[in-house]
Amino acid sequence: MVTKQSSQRLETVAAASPAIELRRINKHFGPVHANKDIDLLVRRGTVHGIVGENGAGKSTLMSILYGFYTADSGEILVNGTPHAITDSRHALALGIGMVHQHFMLVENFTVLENIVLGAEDSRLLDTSLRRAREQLRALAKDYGLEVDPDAIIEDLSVGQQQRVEILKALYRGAEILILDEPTGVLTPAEADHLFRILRTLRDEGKTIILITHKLREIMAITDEVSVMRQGAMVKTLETAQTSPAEIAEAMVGRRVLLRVEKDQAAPGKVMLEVKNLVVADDFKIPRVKDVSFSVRAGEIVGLAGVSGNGQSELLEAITGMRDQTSGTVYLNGQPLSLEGDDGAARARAAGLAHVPEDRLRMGLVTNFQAWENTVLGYQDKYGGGPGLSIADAKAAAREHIAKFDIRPTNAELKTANFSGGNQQKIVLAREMERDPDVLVIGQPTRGVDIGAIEFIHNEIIKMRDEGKAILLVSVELDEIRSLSDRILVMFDGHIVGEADPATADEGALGLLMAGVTREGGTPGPGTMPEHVTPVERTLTEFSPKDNSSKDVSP
Amino acid sequence: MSTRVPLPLWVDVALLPLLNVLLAFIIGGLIVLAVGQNPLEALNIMLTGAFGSGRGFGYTLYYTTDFIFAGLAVSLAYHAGMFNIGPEGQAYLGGLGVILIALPLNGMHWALMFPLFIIGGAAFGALWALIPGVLQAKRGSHIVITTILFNLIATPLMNFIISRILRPAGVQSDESAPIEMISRIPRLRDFIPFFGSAPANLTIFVAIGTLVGFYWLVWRSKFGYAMRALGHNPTATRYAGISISKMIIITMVISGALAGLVAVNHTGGAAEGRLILNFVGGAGFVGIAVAFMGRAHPVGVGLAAILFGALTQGGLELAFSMPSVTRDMIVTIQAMVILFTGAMGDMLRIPLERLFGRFSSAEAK
Amino acid sequence: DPAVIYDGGGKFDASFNEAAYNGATQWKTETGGNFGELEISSDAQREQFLRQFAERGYSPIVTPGFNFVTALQTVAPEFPDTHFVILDAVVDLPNVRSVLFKEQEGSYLVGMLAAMKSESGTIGVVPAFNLDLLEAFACGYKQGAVAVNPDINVLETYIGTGFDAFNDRPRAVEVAQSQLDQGADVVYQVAGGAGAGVLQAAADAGKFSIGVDSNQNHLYPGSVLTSMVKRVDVATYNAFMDEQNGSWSAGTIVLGLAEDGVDAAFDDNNASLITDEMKTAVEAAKAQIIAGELEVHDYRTDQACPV
Amino acid sequence: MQFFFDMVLILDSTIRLSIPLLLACLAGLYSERAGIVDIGLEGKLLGSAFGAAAATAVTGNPWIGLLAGVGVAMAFSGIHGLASINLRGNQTISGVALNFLAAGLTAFLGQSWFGRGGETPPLTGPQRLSPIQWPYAAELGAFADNADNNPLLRIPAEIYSELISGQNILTYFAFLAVPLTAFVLFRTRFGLRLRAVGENPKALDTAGISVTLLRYQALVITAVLVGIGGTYLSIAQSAGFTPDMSNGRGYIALAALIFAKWRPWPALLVCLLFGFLDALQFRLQGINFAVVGQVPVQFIQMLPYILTIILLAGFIGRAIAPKASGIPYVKER
Ligand SMILES: Nc1ncnc2c1ncn2[C@@H]1O[C@H](COP(=O)(O)OP(=O)(O)OP(=O)(O)O)[C@@H](O)[C@H]1O
Ligand SMILES: Nc1ncnc2c1ncn2[C@@H]1O[C@H](COP(=O)(O)OP(=O)(O)OP(=O)(O)O)[C@@H](O)[C@H]1O
Ligand SMILES: [Mg+2]
Ligand SMILES: [Mg+2]
Repeated sequence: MVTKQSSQRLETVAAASPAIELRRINKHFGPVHANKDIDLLVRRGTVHGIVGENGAGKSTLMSILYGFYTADSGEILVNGTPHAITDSRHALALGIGMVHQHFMLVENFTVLENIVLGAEDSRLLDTSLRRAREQLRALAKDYGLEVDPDAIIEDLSVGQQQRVEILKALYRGAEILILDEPTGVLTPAEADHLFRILRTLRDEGKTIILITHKLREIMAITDEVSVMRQGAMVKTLETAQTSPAEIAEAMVGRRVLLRVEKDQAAPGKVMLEVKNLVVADDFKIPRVKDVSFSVRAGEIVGLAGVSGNGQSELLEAITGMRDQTSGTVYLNGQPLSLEGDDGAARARAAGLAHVPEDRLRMGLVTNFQAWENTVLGYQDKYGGGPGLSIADAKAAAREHIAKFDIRPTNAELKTANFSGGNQQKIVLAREMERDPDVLVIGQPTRGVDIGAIEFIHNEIIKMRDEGKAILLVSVELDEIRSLSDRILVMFDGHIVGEADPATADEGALGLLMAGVTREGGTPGPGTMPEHVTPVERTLTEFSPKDNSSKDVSP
Repeated sequence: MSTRVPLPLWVDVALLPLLNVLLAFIIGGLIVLAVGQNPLEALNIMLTGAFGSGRGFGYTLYYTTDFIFAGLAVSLAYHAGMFNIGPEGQAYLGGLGVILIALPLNGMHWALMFPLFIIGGAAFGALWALIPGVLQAKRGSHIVITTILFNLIATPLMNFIISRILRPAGVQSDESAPIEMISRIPRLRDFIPFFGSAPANLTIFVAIGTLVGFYWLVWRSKFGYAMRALGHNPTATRYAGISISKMIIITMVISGALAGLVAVNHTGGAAEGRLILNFVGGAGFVGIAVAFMGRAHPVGVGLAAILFGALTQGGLELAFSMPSVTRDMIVTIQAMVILFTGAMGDMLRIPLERLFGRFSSAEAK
Repeated sequence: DPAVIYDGGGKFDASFNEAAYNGATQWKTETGGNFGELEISSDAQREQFLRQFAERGYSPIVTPGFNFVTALQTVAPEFPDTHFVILDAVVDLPNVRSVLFKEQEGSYLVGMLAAMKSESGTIGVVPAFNLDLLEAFACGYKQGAVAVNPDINVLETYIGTGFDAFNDRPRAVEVAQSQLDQGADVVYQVAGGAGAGVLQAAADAGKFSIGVDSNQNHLYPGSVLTSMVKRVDVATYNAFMDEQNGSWSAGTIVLGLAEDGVDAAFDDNNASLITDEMKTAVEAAKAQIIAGELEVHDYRTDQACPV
Repeated sequence: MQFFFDMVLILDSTIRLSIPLLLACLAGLYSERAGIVDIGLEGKLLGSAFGAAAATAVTGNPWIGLLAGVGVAMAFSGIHGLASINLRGNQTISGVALNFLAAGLTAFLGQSWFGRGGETPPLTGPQRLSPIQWPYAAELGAFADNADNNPLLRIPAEIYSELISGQNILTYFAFLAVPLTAFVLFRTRFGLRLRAVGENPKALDTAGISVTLLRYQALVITAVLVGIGGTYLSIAQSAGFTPDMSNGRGYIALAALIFAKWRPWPALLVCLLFGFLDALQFRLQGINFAVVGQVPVQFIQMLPYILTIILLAGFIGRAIAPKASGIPYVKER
């Protein structure tokens, strides 16, 4: 389906001169051959996508281009001239900027401080900051990259943190912008906004390299897409002339089902019930405000909402990770006592399993070997007395590795050395294989490649069909819609509505998530600043921490 | 471009540390040379002093015992993510625990006393670590400060207790009444005459047992699992349903108990057999070095403790035989050992990796 | 050969270890003989070193410091043919000579001098830490001062809490300073190596100080009023000499004023500070003490000071 | 009135007691803010105390002594840097090694150079860094001492003559170092990068700035400050070096640093507090208290530490260290 517009675009793309050319790049990490003879050509003024399974070598390749790693061999041409990029300073000087997969921000610094860091134009900070503040205002206006310059990074949502990363690159005058999985942690709305920004940048003649696992995004924004597999470059395709299925097959080496297939749910009795729950965050600000709902056996209830509206706190309270202010959680009809810092143990004992939203911070001890993480939370079940039965634990780990196709298959490998997708599978396997009554699951497929997503989704459905009650939280609206039997929408700490995934369309859900209830009332404090542009408005709509979510017109 | 090759295991665990110790001794040898003495002779004196005679070896073991306990105390807390700088004070208080049990029961056979000494020393050492533990768990007071302060409090406190309460009338030195010989932990020489007059006593076996127990506790028990999880990632620890505050307190208590066992070796041992002012004499601080050099692993701690025990004993022999080599030089040599085997352990790794890289790539071709 | 084992403070503690060293060195220069020496760095080493020397045939072995009592009680019986000397304590064994000093007597004299020199009516004493031996000095000092001036105010401030205090000279300066701030104009240091800081503080403030153990009058002439000398050197020298002459004897020797074991030091450095009147008073008291007419209480006997 | 005058003297003592702590504490602040844990402050204090006293004893010039003191601290920092920055060794153990090294080497060199058992010869007169008298200090002091004068005028006169005037030049420097540090840390480019490298060195590396260089720069400042602290101990506060004279001040400075949560102004407050409690303790020894009578001196001596713990547990709360401190920065190449 080549439209007129896109055919025009095709011509411009084909005519553009190369901004970046990589030739026969090789990189080893010890025995791992992460990049094998990679050739890549990125044309100026285009958006170039890179896709590949977890661990295919995408981040490595980009880190080489950015001077963070040094290639073992190979050549880098920037604007046609070969350069030996030895460090990031060099790359920056060549106009290459990078937004890393794991943000490179100093968390207790302000936005402004992060942006000037390393690019200060004066020895005195105040002077640098003043100039940066002006430039930032200009950048924000040009690209709709609104973010409070004096906010502390820790207090920002991931979406806003990402904006800071992009601003950082633009502030340094980047002409070539590398984004490594920028949307992995973004809500669809935030992602849409990001793409609008990227298009603006591209139209200005900047070159963008985009790594992502989401084919929808590849199709939506890229001009060309390169596929990597197991360290090698498989092929480069013109986006307009390919399909998600083709890309997926090139990536994984087999056909991938891009849709979830499931039967009608057969809900049983109420397994998880939450009554009048109030939860405050670390700063004692209430985040969950008098929430009540229930989940039945054999159904998946999706909790949708823009991140920052209390879903995380709700999840953490139910699972004993965070103290609740008031309210009660019932499991299988019994009230669950969650107070103290070992509440999670009682929740588990009562039959609740928990896949946390943030696997690195919460669900895994990355310094542990894989098998040790296999028993995390269930350590008391391995071995009778005070001793831990290592043989049992390893056996369980090997079972999980086989069943969930975790790679590498070595149960004694340090968890940090698994790719994110495989780390996620370690957590999933641990929680799902426990045969719990209730499964609370947050962001099940964050940063995971499409092959793994397919598998994970199928596993979740299988558990539902076995009669488990499942509460699902995800920022991926697609994921919520395709997996859930019922969708609850959270806004500003309240559940503001319920929707049927079969009937609810994306627009209506989006409105609910933005706090627009059917009665037309719009809960939530804050007023919209006067100078908002349409772009900024979309932004603020979906960023609750901006504290300005009023007056949203459809 | 040459790639780095992981070293074979034997190089990693044996050759590299050996080379590092060698390097430390070479620098130490230069110091000896600087005062006009023969470094090889000095080395010979140290080695024979530490290992060459039953008596010397007995002393080495005696010091080793102290360092094992203190080193394990630091190591245990380290696994839970805490830096216990307080073994010195905890060991000192341990002495009080031992003597408080010993004096009322004075005269009882040592075989019955020995376990009681262990309980007493461990309990009081634990007590002295309990408070910092509770303050960390409940109030967030940084364990490094509190354990430093508790060392500083232990000195005047014990000074008061020993000189004003425990010291019997008519005794001039600041020490408690002696424990009767029958009640003291016998020396090794009572069983094996080979050890001559050395003060090493049966406590060394407790130390060895503790090493094994430590391994089990940290890597084979549920408690150790929880402790290590806490050391790496407190959030994940809570996720695992483990009470962080409880873990902090219990870990500190065990850590303090380990430090308290130093007192069993001294106060309960046949050689001292009483509570003496300042008996710990810095062993707690050496424990920090031992723990980190031993990478908080019992095998490492055991080896590091022997190394330090031998350095202490061999160094004394050296000071004896070479009057121009003073005890300060021995401290300097110890510093070199800590530096090269501990902090700069990787200095020789890179050249070694190159070397092995060349070999293996040559083989490949 | 004879030998010395130095205690905690180390060989050059400017105090009794150093005095022992001086006595041994004097013997060495005079006789041309050799002696062995070692410094301990932990308690276990006392016994260890005693054995090392004894096993190698050293005799007599001098151990300065009461801390050696226990070690000596263990080791001495094992080597009946070796002679041992312990300073500052009694070990009742046939091959041990115990040498005690009446520190309280010497301190009494310097206490008198301090009280006579003081214009403010406040004087001070700075022990390293709360240790009986050091209290004996302080207590003798107080008795002497009170004898001269019953209304005198004697401040006593410890530098620290343990043996480390013997090294902490900066703190010694501050402790002395705090006494000077409180009006003291003569301060007596009983703190080995750290004590030099007390002398320094007094000199800086233009006030007076009193040295200890060896004659420290030369350190700040015009400021160091006198020193309470304790002849550890003589005790060491005598022990070495007796052995050489074959006149060695066991038993307890107590060295007080009468035996020249302790005294207040008068020399050119402090001549200008001491009036004839002061000197006469001190000489008189000394004579009384020697004659047994005046008894200076020893803190160590009952852990209490009468004044 | 008398109470007030006593207080001024106690504060004067407080200042002198806290200066070495403050300098060591600020020194530690730079290094730990840059992500390098420095338990070797104790050894650096001791080493530079020796360097300063030895050089002064030889040359007779305290300024050369100051240079030497800083030089020794520099050398120690160099070792620390080599071990923990280049070789990615364990920072704690490198610090412990420095403490051993200082304890051994100072006594050893002192003995072989000066033959006084590790002590340096006593320094006199111009060989020491002496207090600086401000204009009219003596006159105002005399005015304050005269009880006939107006008490309201005597108070400022006393403060001027006792507290403000008559301090050591290094004391003034130490106090100046606090605002300076606050300025450098929070108002300059260097400070921004320094704080960043202690929190997230990767952020700095990807911004094209050398983590290694920055950390060495921090260690150099650390060396200067702690070197001056050691110099203060041996040639300003006392008149010569004695082995082990630092006597745990490095550890206390470390505690103060954590107490102050790695911030310069609180560091000043905490060090002054430690100094004050100590100075007060000297005065309280041997005093008869109204209710309890004479308290054993050991308990008076514990008081500062117990009060510190109470303050810490009662009011200070959790101290969060710079995130990257203690972790060697490893970049795969
Ligand atoms: N720092 C490292 N040390 C050792 N090996 C590494 C390192 N970084 C990457 N690798 C290896 O290189 C391979 C490629 O990693 P890379 O991060 O480039 O994957 P990726 O394609 O970005 O994966 P993902 O989709 O998970 O981000 C990995 O499989 C891993 O084995
Ligand atoms: N120190 C290391 N040693 C070996 N391999 C490593 C190391 N660090 C990272 N890797 C490898 O790098 C690859 C990607 O790492 P990265 O941190 O980018 O994962 P991630 O982004 O969390 O993965 P994902 O994109 O799947 O969520 C993984 O294959 C992992 O195995
Ligand atoms: Mg990646
Ligand atoms: Mg990744």
